[in-house]
Amino acid sequence: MILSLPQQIEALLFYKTDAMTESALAKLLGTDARHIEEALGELEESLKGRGIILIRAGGEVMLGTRKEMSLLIEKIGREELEGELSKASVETLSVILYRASVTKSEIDYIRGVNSGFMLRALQIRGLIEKKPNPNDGRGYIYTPTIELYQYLGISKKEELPDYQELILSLNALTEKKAESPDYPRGNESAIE
Amino acid sequence: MILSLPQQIEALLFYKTDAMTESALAKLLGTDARHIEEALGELEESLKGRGIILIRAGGEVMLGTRKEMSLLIEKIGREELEGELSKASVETLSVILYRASVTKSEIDYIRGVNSGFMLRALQIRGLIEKKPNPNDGRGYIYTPTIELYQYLGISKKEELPDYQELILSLNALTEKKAESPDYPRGNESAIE
Amino acid sequence: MHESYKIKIPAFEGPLELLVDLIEKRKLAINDISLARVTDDFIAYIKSLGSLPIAYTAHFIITAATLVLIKSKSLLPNFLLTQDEEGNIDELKRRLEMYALFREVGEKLKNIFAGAVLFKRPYPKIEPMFVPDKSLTVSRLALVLREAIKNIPVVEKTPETTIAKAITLEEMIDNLTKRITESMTLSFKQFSKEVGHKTKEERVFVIVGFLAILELVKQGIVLVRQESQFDDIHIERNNTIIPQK
Repeated sequence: MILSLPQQIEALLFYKTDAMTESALAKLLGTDARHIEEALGELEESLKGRGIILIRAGGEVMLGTRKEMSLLIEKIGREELEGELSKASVETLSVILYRASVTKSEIDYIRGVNSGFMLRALQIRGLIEKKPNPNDGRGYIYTPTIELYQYLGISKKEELPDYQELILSLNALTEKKAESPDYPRGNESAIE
Repeated sequence: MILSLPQQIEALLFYKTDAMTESALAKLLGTDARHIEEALGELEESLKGRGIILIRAGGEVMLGTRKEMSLLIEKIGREELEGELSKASVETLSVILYRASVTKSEIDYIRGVNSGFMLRALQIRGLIEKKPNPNDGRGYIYTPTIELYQYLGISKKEELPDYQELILSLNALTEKKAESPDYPRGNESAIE
Repeated sequence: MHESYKIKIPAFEGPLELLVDLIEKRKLAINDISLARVTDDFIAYIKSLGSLPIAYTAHFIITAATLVLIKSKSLLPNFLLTQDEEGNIDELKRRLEMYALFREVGEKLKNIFAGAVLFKRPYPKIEPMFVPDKSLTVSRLALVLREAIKNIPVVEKTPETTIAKAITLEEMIDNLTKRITESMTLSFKQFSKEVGHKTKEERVFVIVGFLAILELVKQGIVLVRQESQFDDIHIERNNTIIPQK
């Protein structure tokens, strides 16, 4: 019997336990990005009403237990959860989460401070990742890790608090910026 | 939302990785053998056409991948074992060798990223071992394996190249970490 | 006034955080009126930072500059802003609105963080097999570690500064008082020209100078006079009061 693509993906993710990139899945299963995307949608659908869910964050996928199970699993688990986050950390995380992929200078600009040490601390905790910037050969972007999604109890970015609303407000602010083209970008570089 | 018994069982088995006895399941979920029996039947049914299956033997149950996946899974396993070590793994390994015995949080601090994934890869390949931390009842330390020492042709850490010099630099940098608890808040806004 | 806002240092990481905090405490919206109202408290905070590294205070001073423009406009109806300055004000408001959005949602994230975790499947037990890598040699390991050590940031490192010399509000006030005594009348344009107008860093000096003037006006040491809308602002010593400094 030949398994369907969603079945194969489920089995691979179960075996690997760690998050896998969609491109690694495509390569392993000898197919392309479009088919993987489709199959992930089907898998997500078929997991509804099950005890496990598909978590997706920035091109990576992983299986996890449903949020309703968290109390029971915490009880039997061996892992120590690091619970508390400082105000400055959540502020930095929210920029990275809602912007999805953002450079350090953008984060600094939005927060009005240099975020260098904060970004390092969040990387050490495994909540964010630094990746090469696809639009700038020498630069980097910061993205949320699947682990951060796990801690927030969300399986995709659309489940973030006030997601749609915040994106709309951000877009409105960026448009406002576009309307006044002669404002100097001066202060931005003051952070560097 | 309250999950059904089959959903809860699936999540628990997913998390436990080892086989669980039906009676342990009943106890954890606060129910009796008859309900567990029934729920296991339902779970088995709902897993038809999925990538994972319920394995039952002598009062014990566990989740596993479907046998049609075994070839592909063997292939992944071989790749994990035989592939070239990534730069990140070698870096992690070098910290463990020079320190000889080190906690995950110190490795993470030195590398500036979370090393969980690398530690796993190095363990599978028999290059390092995870042991209970003698100084911290709940924590762990990582040490090089005897086979690794033999392979590298050294008998103790002091024989590593530039041992004194590198250890001094490491000590200097990691002591400072102890002085600044989570992250250095004061310097956060420092301009780099 | 100055005493109205007492804060421990460094209570605020950056100027945006402080401003949003000041505005939200008064339950105001982000606009020119609210910004003009919190300017004094904002400057009082910077003054309380006196001994902190300039790297930390620089961001506050740059923001203070824009606030002073807003406040000046609200105090002096004839006060004319350049296009650059209008741009700076718009940008500050937009940044504050954006920052406030992230700050608000950050609170929500803080509340749900670690509340209901989605657990991954732990690694199943695997019997390790010793499989080294041909490239693994002691010299390579030493090299890689050396590289990693180089990348650890030194916490105590004195930050590079964008502003060559620390300049405090008090220093600027003293300097200005001296100059006013020397030459009864001094135009603000002349003053700014002397300080230098080329780089952004130097512009900060001008703005700190401007802040100082406002401060002197408040203390009654100098009078600020502007003949007409497009004229220079003239700074004169107020002879009716003996300077207290």
